[in-house]
Amino acid sequence: MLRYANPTRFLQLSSALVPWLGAASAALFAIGLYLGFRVPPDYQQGETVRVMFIHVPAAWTAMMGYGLMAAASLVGLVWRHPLADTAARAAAPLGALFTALGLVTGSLWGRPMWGAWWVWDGRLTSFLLLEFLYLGYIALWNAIEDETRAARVCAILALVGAVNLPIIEFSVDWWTTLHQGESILRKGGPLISSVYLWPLFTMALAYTFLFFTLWLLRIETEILRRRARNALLAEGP
Amino acid sequence: MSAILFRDVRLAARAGGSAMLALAFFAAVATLVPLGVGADLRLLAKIAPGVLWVAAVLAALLALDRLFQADFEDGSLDVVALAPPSLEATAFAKIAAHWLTTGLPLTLLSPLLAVMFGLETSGALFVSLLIGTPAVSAIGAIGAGLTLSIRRGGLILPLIVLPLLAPAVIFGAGAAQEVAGALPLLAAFSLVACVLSPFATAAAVRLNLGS
Amino acid sequence: MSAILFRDVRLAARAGGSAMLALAFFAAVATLVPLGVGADLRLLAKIAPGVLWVAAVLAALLALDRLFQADFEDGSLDVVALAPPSLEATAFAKIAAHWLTTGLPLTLLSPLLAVMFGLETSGALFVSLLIGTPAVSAIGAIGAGLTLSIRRGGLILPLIVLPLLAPAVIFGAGAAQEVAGALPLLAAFSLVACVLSPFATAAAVRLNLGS
Amino acid sequence: MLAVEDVTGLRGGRVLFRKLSFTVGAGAALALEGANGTGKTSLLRMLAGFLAPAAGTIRFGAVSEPEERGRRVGWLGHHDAVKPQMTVAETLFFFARLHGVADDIPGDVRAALDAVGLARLADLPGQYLSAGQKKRVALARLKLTGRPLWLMDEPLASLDTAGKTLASGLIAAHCAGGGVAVIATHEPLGLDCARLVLS
Amino acid sequence: MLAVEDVTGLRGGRVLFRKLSFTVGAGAALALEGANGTGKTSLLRMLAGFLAPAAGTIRFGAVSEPEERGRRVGWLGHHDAVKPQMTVAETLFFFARLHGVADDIPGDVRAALDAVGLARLADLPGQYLSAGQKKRVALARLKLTGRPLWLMDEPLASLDTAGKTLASGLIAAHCAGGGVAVIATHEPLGLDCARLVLS
Ligand code: HEM
Ligand SMILES: Nc1ncnc2c1ncn2[C@@H]1O[C@H](COP(=O)(O)OP(=O)(O)OP(=O)(O)O)[C@@H](O)[C@H]1O
Ligand SMILES: Nc1ncnc2c1ncn2[C@@H]1O[C@H](COP(=O)(O)OP(=O)(O)OP(=O)(O)O)[C@@H](O)[C@H]1O
Ligand SMILES: [Mg+2]
Ligand SMILES: [Mg+2]
Repeated sequence: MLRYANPTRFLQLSSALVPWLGAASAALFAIGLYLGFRVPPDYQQGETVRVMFIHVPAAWTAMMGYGLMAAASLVGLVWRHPLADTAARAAAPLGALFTALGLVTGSLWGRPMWGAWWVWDGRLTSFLLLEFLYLGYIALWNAIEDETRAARVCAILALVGAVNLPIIEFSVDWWTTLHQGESILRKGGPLISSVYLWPLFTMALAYTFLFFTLWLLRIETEILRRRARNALLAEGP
Repeated sequence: MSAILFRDVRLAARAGGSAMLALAFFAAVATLVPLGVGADLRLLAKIAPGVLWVAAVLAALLALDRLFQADFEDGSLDVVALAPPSLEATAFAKIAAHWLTTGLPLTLLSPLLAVMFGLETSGALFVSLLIGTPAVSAIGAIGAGLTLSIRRGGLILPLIVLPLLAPAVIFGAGAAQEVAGALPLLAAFSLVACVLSPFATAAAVRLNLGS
Repeated sequence: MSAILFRDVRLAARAGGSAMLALAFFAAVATLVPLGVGADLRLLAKIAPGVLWVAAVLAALLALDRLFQADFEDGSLDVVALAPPSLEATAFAKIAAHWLTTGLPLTLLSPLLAVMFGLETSGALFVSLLIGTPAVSAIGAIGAGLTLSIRRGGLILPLIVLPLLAPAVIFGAGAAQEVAGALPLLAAFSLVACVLSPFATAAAVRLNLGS
Repeated sequence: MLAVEDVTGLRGGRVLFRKLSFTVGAGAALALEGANGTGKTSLLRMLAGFLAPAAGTIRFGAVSEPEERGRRVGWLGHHDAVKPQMTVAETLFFFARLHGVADDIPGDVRAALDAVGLARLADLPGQYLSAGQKKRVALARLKLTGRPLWLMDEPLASLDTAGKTLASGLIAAHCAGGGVAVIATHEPLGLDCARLVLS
Repeated sequence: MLAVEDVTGLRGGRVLFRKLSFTVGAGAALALEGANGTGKTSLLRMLAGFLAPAAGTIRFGAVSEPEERGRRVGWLGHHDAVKPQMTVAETLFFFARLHGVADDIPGDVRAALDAVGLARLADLPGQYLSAGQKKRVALARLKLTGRPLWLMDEPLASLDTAGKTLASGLIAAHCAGGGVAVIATHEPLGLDCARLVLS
């Protein structure tokens, strides 16, 4: 693992991986979407059940993104490794994007299901707060020009925010909840029919691969950008 | 004068600038309210116009305290005051830049928040914010000018400005709820504020430069 | 360490300091909301705990952004960081001073505002503020430490801090409405925040001094 | 020509100087000296029109009205008017536009940067500049905005030896072009000019 | 004794100085010189422990751990650490208490104020002080807090002639008492000390 913490090695590895990951993601999306349109409409939800295949993986990926960002931040803070800093920074906009996607698709789904675009239910609200955490992280990073300092400062924020995440989830437990409870990843097996489960898992895998593809790409660009800047500064004043 | 307008908008739009942040603050405050008040959508819809107006005023206020102070502290204001545009013109440019980077984005975001608060129609809220937020920037600028040389201006500012803004909130929230007569009053208030403020602001800044 | 506590409390209590102003801001926001929402006393009583909690958080936030920044800009922070008390102790003293000059006065003022909002009993609100506002100061201090070196930190700070304060608002407003279980949760959250914050804050300040 | 007549300066109820009179002719510079706290900065702010003297008149050419007088002033204060978030070039460009400097602004900015030896830092944000580099930006601004009356508060502080020579050269060139300069300083300016010592 | 070994300084990815080594013995002062932007301020911040050097070690006496080293540093930076709302006496009193200066704090504060010639201004709020007066307050603080290693960034800037003499005298007295001083400066210090020129 540490071998690849060297930026040059990382660039080699990542440029070898990215095409495969990207292709796999595209293929999985094709399969997942095909399966998603093939499944019969739900007896309660009708055709709108298909939103699930876009919405649920987006929400999962968004939360996974925060976990990865916090983990990278921890590594950057403790072992002072610039690559981890870069990785954390690169994850934030992606996380914000997937969170936004989850919010939008959920909202589109909510209109037919609940009769309202938005309700102040526990899960929705804590997901919205996750979006704010991402945005605060990005804003803070952009506001500090010195990159190493920005990385450390933002790492502290990411970790403090990570502590807050379970609290947010938990604190809204006693709120009236309209949103679906744990119905898939629960003890004792999923509650939904396996007809829907397969497309869902395919899509989840597709989203995850997409996330990693974009993540690696962003890290690559960031490394190259930094190199170009340093070259500029080295000849500079 | 347009040089100041462009510079201020540019500084605000830049990373870490106020435009994006005022938006985020507006949204965050709006989110805290349901957390505190509870999830009852009917109740929320009832208080939404008022709460959103108050949140908009606070968000605009928060971006205000550096309106002149940053320039004052790094010495730019001295140089700007000696430049060809009169201080009145400078004040007007700064008010316009502040509105373009706070009031306008907040207004544009409001329909989304209106939906989240369960408001049926957001048109009235949108119009009331569009017409009313310039008054917030204009009156806020007077406060920013007055508190210029005070380090803790950030706190005195709201104190000076909030009472002056009470009419904007009353008429604004009224207009958002389509109370008859509120909209014309709001427009009149906003117009008067925008016309008079550059003069008051310039006078306040001039006073503070003599220190 | 007590030197810092005393100095900060003194600066805040002085004319133009944050203590009086946070109070005034709290009162002003609490006044604006009825102006915006309308005079229906039953409605107001319903939303009072939530709105007052949100107002208290915002008032405390407002005083936060200069917690370290003023000392940073005039060079005091460099000297304080080199003084015998560890940065953790300094952070703790500053959090305590902030609470004594904002959270505590707000709490003491709350029964009055409760009456104005038509609340029957203000005891629960009072207790919830007393127990919950230290968390606001503590978590806010982390944000203030993180945004220390940013000139336009005034707006980034709330964006960072508000999501972290969501639990305080939820439990706090819950406790004020005597929801079962909310008060212990609030107390636990507050305790954890107060214990952990000095370390995170000191780490953030230390980082920012390297510039 | 700058003419100061019977000017009295008050600060917080305390008299700093009483009935001060002097003139500085076109093409001349005046070094303002005196111990700390004798009122050099205060006097400069009066000349610029920021502060009103308690008594007396100040005229520059035919103009005595403070606001009007200010329009002829090039100001270099204790603070350098360098924005942390703007690059050096942006800062100068902004001031050039604001002052209505004609024609070829980018060219003028480049020339001014060359003149103070900052050409290579044009794209660095202000917050990364060292103390002396900021002062150089302020000097470039002064040159760029082309005002006839330069008021300078300790222009040599935090400049290195080359920088001090450069600043003196700029002032000399300004005066040679018919400009007037009043310079509060604690260091020898390296100029052949009149001195006024406050006490 | 301050010992710097093979220290490399980076700012924003650019090397300011590479493998710098020097020692300053007890009772000695070192004048840090060099053109604007060569890294004097940055080096001082490394010595104080605010900034980590990219490579190399810094020791003061037996201490190399940055935090611990900082506890021995008396700091006088570009900014004077004078609070606008606190009076001069309050400012010094606060720093004395914070540094755990023993015994008779009011007496010590008075003595320090006398030493920098500010006795008359003890009750003036910081915001009314002139640039040189603020610098004198900072000098008084330095004397008052009695740290063995003084790190000073352009201590003579904006001081009048008497003030410069006074500052040199304070530094000389500090060194005579066995203290160490490193002083970034663009002006002659009027001290008999070693010089290090960055470039
Ligand atoms: C804006 C509105 C919505 C938001 C922000 C939202 C957010 C989320 C989040 C964060 C998750 C992941 C939860 C987890 O795994 O811990 C999730 C999962 C899910 N959502 Fe939504 N959602 C919204 C609307 C809806 C609607 C309208 C429905 C359907 C009626 C729905 C059905 C589901 C289902 C079935 C899951 C999977 C549950 C599981 O984890 O087992 N969501 N949503
Ligand atoms: N409001 C006030 N109340 C009392 N004294 C004041 C007030 N404002 C300024 N002063 C005093 O006015 C004097 C003039 O200050 P000024 O900044 O003009 O001095 P200066 O000659 O520029 O000094 P330096 O060489 O240190 O820059 C100082 O002694 C200062 O203490
Ligand atoms: N984040 C950064 N990115 C690029 N360059 C930087 C950054 N921070 C500082 N610098 C540069 O580092 C150099 C060192 O600055 P420093 O303040 O140490 O200089 P100095 O020797 O104290 O100069 P002066 O005599 O003008 O005070 C400057 O040239 C500055 O432009
Ligand atoms: Mg002066
Ligand atoms: Mg320096």
